[in-house]
Amino acid sequence: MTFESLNIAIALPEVFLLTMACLILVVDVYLPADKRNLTYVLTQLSLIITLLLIIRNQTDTRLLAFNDLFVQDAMADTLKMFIVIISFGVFVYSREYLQARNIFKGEFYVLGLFSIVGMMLMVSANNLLMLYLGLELLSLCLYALVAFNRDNSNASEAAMKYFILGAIASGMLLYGMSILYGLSGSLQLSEIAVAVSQAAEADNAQNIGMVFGLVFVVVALGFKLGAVPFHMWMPDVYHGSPTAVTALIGTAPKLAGFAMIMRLMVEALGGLQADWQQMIIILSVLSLAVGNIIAIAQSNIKRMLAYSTISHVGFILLGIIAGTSEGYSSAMFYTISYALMSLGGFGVIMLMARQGFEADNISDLAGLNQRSPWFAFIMMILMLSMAGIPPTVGFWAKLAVLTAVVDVDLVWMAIIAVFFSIIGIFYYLRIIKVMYFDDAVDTRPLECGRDMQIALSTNGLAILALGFYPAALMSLCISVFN
Amino acid sequence: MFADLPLLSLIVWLPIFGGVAVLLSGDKGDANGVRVLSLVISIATFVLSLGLYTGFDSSTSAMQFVEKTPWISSFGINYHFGVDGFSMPLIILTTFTTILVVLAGWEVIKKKPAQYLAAFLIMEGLMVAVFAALDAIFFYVFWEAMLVPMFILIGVWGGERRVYATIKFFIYTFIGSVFMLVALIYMYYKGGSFAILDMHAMPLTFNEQVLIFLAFLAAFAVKVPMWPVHTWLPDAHVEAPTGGSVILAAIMLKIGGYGFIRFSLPITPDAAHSLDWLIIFMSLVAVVYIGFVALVQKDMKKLVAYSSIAHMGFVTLGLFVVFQIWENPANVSGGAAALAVEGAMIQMISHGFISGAMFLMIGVLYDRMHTREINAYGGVVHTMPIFAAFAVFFAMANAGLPGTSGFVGEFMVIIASFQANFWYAFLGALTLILGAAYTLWMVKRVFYGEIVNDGVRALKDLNSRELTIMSILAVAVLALGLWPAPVVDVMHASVENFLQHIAVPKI
Amino acid sequence: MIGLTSYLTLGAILFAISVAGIFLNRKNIVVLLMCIELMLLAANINFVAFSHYLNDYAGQVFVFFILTVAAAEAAIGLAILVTLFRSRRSIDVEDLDALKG
Amino acid sequence: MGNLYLAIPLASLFGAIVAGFFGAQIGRKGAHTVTILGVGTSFILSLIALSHHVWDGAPAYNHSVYEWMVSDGIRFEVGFLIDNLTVMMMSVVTGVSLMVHVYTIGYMADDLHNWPKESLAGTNAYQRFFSYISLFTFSMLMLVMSNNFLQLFFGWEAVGLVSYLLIGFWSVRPTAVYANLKAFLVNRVGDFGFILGIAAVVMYSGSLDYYEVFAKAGDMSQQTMSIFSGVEWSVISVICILLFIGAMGKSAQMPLHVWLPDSMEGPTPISALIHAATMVTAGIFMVTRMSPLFELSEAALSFIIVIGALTAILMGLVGIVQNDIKRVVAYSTLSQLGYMTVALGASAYSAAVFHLMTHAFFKALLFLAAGSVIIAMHHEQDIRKMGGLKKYLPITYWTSLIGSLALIGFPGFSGFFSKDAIIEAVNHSNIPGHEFAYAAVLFGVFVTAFYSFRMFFLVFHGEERMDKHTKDHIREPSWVVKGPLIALAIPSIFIGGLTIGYMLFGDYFGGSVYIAENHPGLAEVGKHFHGAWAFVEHSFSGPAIYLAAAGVISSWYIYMKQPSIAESLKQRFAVIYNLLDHKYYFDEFNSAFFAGGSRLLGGRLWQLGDVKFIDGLLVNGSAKLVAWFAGVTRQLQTGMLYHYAFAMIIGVLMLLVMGLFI
Amino acid sequence: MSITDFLFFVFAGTVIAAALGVVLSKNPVHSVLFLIMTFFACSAIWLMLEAEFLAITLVLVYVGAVMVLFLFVVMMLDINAAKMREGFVSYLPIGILFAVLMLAIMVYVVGPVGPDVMATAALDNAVKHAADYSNTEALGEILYTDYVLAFEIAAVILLVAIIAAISLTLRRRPTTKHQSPSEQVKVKRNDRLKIIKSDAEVLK
Repeated sequence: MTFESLNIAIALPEVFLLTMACLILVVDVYLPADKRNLTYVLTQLSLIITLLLIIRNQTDTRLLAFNDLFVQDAMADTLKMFIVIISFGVFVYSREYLQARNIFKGEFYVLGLFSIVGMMLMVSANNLLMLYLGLELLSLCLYALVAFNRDNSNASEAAMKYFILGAIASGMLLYGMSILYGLSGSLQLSEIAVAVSQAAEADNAQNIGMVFGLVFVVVALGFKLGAVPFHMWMPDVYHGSPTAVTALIGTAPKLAGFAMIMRLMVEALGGLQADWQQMIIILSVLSLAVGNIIAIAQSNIKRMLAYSTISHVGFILLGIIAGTSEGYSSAMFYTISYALMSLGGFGVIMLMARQGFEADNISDLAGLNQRSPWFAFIMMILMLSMAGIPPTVGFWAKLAVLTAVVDVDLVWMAIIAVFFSIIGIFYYLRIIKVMYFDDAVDTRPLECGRDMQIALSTNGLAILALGFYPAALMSLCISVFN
Repeated sequence: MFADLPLLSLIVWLPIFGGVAVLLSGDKGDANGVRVLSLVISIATFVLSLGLYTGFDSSTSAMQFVEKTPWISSFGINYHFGVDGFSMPLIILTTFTTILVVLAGWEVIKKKPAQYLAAFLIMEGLMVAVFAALDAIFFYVFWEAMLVPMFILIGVWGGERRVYATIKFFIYTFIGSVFMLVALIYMYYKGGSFAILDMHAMPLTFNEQVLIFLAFLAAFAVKVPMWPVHTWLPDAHVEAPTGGSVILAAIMLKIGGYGFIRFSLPITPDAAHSLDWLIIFMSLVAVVYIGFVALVQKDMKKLVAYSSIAHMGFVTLGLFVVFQIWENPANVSGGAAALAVEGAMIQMISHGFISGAMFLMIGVLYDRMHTREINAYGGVVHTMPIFAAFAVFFAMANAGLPGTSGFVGEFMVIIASFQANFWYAFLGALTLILGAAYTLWMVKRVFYGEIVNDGVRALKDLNSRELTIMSILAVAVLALGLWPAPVVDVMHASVENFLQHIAVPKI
Repeated sequence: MIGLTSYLTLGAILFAISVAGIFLNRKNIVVLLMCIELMLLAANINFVAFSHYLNDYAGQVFVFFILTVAAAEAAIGLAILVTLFRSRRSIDVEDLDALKG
Repeated sequence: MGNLYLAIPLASLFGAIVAGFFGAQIGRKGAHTVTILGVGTSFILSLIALSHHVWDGAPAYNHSVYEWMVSDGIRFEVGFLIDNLTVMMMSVVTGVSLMVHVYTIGYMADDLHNWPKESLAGTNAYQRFFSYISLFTFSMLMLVMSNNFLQLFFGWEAVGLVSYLLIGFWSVRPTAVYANLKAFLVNRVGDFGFILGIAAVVMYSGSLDYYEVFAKAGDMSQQTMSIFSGVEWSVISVICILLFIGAMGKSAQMPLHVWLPDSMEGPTPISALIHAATMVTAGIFMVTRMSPLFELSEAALSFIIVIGALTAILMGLVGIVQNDIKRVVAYSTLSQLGYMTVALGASAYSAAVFHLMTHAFFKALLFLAAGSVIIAMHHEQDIRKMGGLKKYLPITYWTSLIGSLALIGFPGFSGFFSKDAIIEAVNHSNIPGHEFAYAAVLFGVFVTAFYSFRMFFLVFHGEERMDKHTKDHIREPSWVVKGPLIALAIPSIFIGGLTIGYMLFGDYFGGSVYIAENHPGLAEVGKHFHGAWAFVEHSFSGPAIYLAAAGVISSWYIYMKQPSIAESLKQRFAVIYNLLDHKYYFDEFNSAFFAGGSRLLGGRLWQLGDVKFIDGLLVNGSAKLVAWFAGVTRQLQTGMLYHYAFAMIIGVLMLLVMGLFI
Repeated sequence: MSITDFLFFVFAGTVIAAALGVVLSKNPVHSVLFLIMTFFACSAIWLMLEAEFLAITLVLVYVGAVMVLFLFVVMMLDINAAKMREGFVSYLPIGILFAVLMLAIMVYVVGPVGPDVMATAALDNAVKHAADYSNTEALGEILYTDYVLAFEIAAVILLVAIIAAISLTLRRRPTTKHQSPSEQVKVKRNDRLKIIKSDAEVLK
């Protein structure tokens, strides 16, 4: 083999970002505390350049690199783009939040960048090993970030829970992977796919083994996305983490999780569709039910968003269940729009937060319309979008996945989904209610930097704009799977 | 002059963008400027919508002023507007009512007037779009979207229990509509198109039809609202600000009735046929049961809200009685099915005027006395004679006095439903008694008698703005009552076509 | 006769023990971390066994990386444990209940 | 002639609009001038129309004015059908209305006293009153001139509206606003039947136009319909009975009569115009107009005659115990309407209309006279506080006497002809129930005479029972009051004798009224008719005239000669007295059962149905259930790591079992 | 039973017994030691599978580094061992039930009794290597070529672990005193010294 055969150029964005992360790590060490802004700027700059690189690198075909460990295709490009964009948003929103808490440190950015690299690797993985490593890179960064505010005991608790459960999940994933490896004799996804479909055709004992492996893989994926009953970490972690980290956990990694599903379940284990369909139906229904119902009882907005995420995961899984390219594209559309929505949601929470005040109770949003009509409006758009009310992108996302499941004759699934979304509407409305109808306790106007204002406004308006013209994003998602 | 303009788009987007402009101009500056701007926008929209009437070809049932551009091509969803004899009058009703609502909130709304007015303007555009949309998802988008401004309106500018009321309103409506969404998706799956007219033509088995019909029923029955899913309405009305109540009663309820015409009946004629007893039963219960309930209300708005439910019962009765009219062997010439449908339409338009007027009236009193309790009033006629004259007039219209618009629709529907079954007409006609009883009893208690307290003694009669609003509405009520032909004529062709369509079984 | 299935059974038993250990352990987080190590070991046994019987090195490579990651994981896990202990003065599993509901 | 006909109602409407909308600007004088001009124009034009049709013998005019709407091939129009019946009604309506307009100038002159000082509504009340009565004239004209059911119904309800407004005119009086609501609602009960009747007409004839409907009457009489399953009813009977229910409301037939006595809360001119002369006769007119339908239904006619007879006799009896001067007249009106209805039932439509006409004059006269008394007595209406007014109010006295004589059917007076014709017609009728009706109307003659003269004697004769202050101020009202009295007294005497030959037994209604051959009632009477004078002579051979005389004499004896008898009778027949005093407990029953029952039912439906069941149990209940469930399920999230892990393991097991064994 | 079979059973038995010891022992220090024992036994089994490099790595890295870290932490945190097993027994039955159920299913699938999932006969591609066969070399060859990306990522993961561990545990105690030479060098005279003019005063 030669160096050229590695095709490093294909992985240029990842390589660049990794380099920058290391560079920033070094730069940060030598920066005095009052110059830390440079770290932030450098981070954002790297992300922008990475985004440009991704766009420049875009391809319609399937390109392999690093001896087939790494794959670049349309799905990878799209997901990476949004991962970078959303992470960019997270960093913008979190700057003032971190500064107010004295945790505006380089580690946050470095670990953040590494986690982004991890996500990008997951998206581009073409091999069980790469999937695992990408996942671990992501997870380890996130574990550390959750505990990152060391003086906060809730954060430590959340980190511990996240870590233990995450480790169990990756243990399961490994066990499943080992079985799959054993039965197919390869770690390459494409070769596994061949073995799986042979086994499925033969319908012999090996097929049972494949399903056995599949179960563990599904568990890990369910954990990563937060599907019931593997969701237990989410509320606690969302709640306990610093909001900046919650935003990081709650947004872009869902895209990576989606990619993982696509790589593992569809590309590698597509032959077992009939089996995983059943399993995911269960997970999806449970997620819809548990997420929506328990969210009602929450008074902490981050917890509520966690449960809401769980219910959204139920919707995303609906698209996967369909098992058609429409289904996958709708699930991808849903995931991307969900990530954008929850990004904005966490943005507003961070906007409200001040020094020594987390603003993570729903009641803390009271009277937001009096304090800042514009951001109240943005938050309303976000909540409506999560509730799936047009003209926001959330509606189209729901429409897309529902169409996908109805298309495969699972009308009852669609009915269950809408039934639980009815229950779900209540807690989104409660946020709007609190913002618009209740009187503010703290009537000081909200202050935040220009960057945050612009980013948050753009975020909210994007939700609205995509609601008016979802075709822009939707056709992108569809083209990925054609 | 209007021929080559995308008229419907203009009517939809002018108020929406206007509303956004009003919203952005904010509450910091001059409130009067915001009001004038809103008024100008609403009048301009109304003038534009008149272009629909003048340019309307009433000889055809085809969609007119059609605008169609692909919107979301992956789902075959189009930006697809068009009107026929059903939707055109309702659109004009919408634009008309919005002017009044803008006027009605003029100096009354002191809390964030820009947001208030913007909500109405945006809602206007959305409601027009609902009536004009010819693509099911396009329809659904606006159908749901219009809940939001109303939700905010009730919640922010509403009364004491506004939060309960507005959440109830929202969730009620939402519950209904999501099932409709599933039905629409299912039909898309079957037929591959979201165009409403394609759905009309789509073959469906009986079982499919029944399920789809029930899903639509969930959406539209809540909206109309039909008994027993009506309880959101009194709460929403009571708590809503005057303008909100007006829009709610005058337009939003009509969207439910319109939905039956546009979706339920043509798409699932056989299910509608076999389940018409259910709708008729619910309608008649609405008329009778709600009539009695309205009688004992202590809150004026609640009373009018219940009366709205009863009146809307005629709409659904008229729409669903057609099958039995056809089937009744006694009708030698086939019976007056078109009369029933046109009656339902007229009833909707008329109810728009009358209920709007009733709520505005209550608003006039509320603005002065800050109570809607009937008991708090008495002898208002002595201090507000002009207002009382309007009140009695609108009350009479609400009670269905001939010569007012309230009579026309009820009359048509009663006559038509007699052809289906004597008892339908019998129970329906009970509204003559009940409607008069609850409305006039309220009038008696509020307006007549001696002046009961100093609050009433200090009342000032209508100011010129209120007088203008009332006069406009009175003229409208009277005009429609004395000469409904112009309105009925525009819908003939559409009604004929509609009836021919639903008469043909799909199975 | 010892064959592939024997190794896999060993892996399975180890896996089951680690799982049982995780949810039976009500007290000490350190033991939880150790159980996780056991679980990874179970997977490793599988990989190595498969690698041997498939005569394919990929499995062993995978194990190599798993060991690496597990080491990193252990480091981070213990670091979190230390911060937790500092803020709570306890590493009892039952004390990890501030976040719930 | 079309424009002329159109001008007749519009002239009145014009007056109403001007006085109503610009009352404040044009002032009192302007208001009454413009409305009197308007109604006067209507009256004159009506007379022209009358002469055109009656003397020139013009054919019936049947044209539409404009098309209200067309739906489903059914034409809804506004149009006029002008024939002899119509022109007579138009003339009577406009004529009486004109009188009332003029009279009102005097009656309402000091109306401001009736309003609280601060009432703004009182300031223009005078103008408004004129506007209302002109509007009433318009509505009534629209009703009688209609050539179709739609417009009929329009007029029908419009007169109801004006009646509502006028009964409640003194809106400060609780009794008045109670009465007007009651009047409207009871009328609505009638309209309820009426609209169903119209619906039935449309269903079986496909038209609303009178002539077209009449043309199909034969077909309809052949058809049956089933209202209760298994029972087939003749369509025509159903239609006629339903329409008659409308008439019962408007013409105050039992049991829908309850509103009329209460309507006396309105100003007296109204009582004269609306609740005596014109509006209440709308039902009679309507049935007459529909004679081609009613004639085909024996059942309906029988129903009508029984209802009419009951009303005639029972309401007359109540009149005996009333003490309010206007109520006495009101019950008399009820009783007379009963007579007319009986005539309708006996197929003596022309007799009914004839009585309608004569009654319009003499009852308007009586009301206006009563009004005159009331003005003189400073709005005292209790006859027990009157007496001996003869010397103070001579004109009123004499005109009242004329009215009363006409009412009781004193030979030669107009009422005599019409009432005798009815009695005779009933006698000759062959409708089931006519025997009862005949007995009722005969006895009714006695009762009528009795109560009429009871009132007459108590008011004008005997001792003066009013208080000193009132007595000092009694004087006859101005000429605007006296003028109409005299103007109405003249036709009250003469119109009957003058027109009986032509109207009743001539061919006056030939084109308007259809009488089936098997309903010979009036025709039988006609056979013995040889002119008015002969009719008077002939009456002496019948019982009616003696009964009337007996009535007058006994009332004179009881109330003038031996007032104690009245008291002792009251004691002895306490049960009957109470029954009559409470008007057979109709009001009590209605307010307890219908009004109270509705409120009770409404309250129950609301509280139990809406609030408790739908809202409480279903809506809030499910919300609470979800919230409760949410609260319970959130307990699953215990915060304990081992539970979380356990949940994962359960998930793994579940998926394993599912994937491997299912 | 061949000697290898016997050895397998010995080591496998040790693995299982030690693993149970990890889970069941009351003292965390004992647990750590049992874990070390597990690793040792496992390493032996891997040797039987000819994965020499991994076997030695397991001992060196795991036992040598990771387990020591574990021990270190356990000691440092000074956990009260007496309290450790409270409540353990009451959950035991259900815990064991699920564990056994899971084990049964797993063994049914992968073990020798159930369906022949692994198609054992066909799968046995194991080759006996010659004595000069170097497992390390073979692994190394593909590790730095085929899996170079993974290798790099593993490096990054270790870097992350370092960063995380440092940032989470490194404490600058406010009580500890540091010298900052740069500060000392940068110091200006005016920062330290203030010359005050004062009137002359005569001491009495």
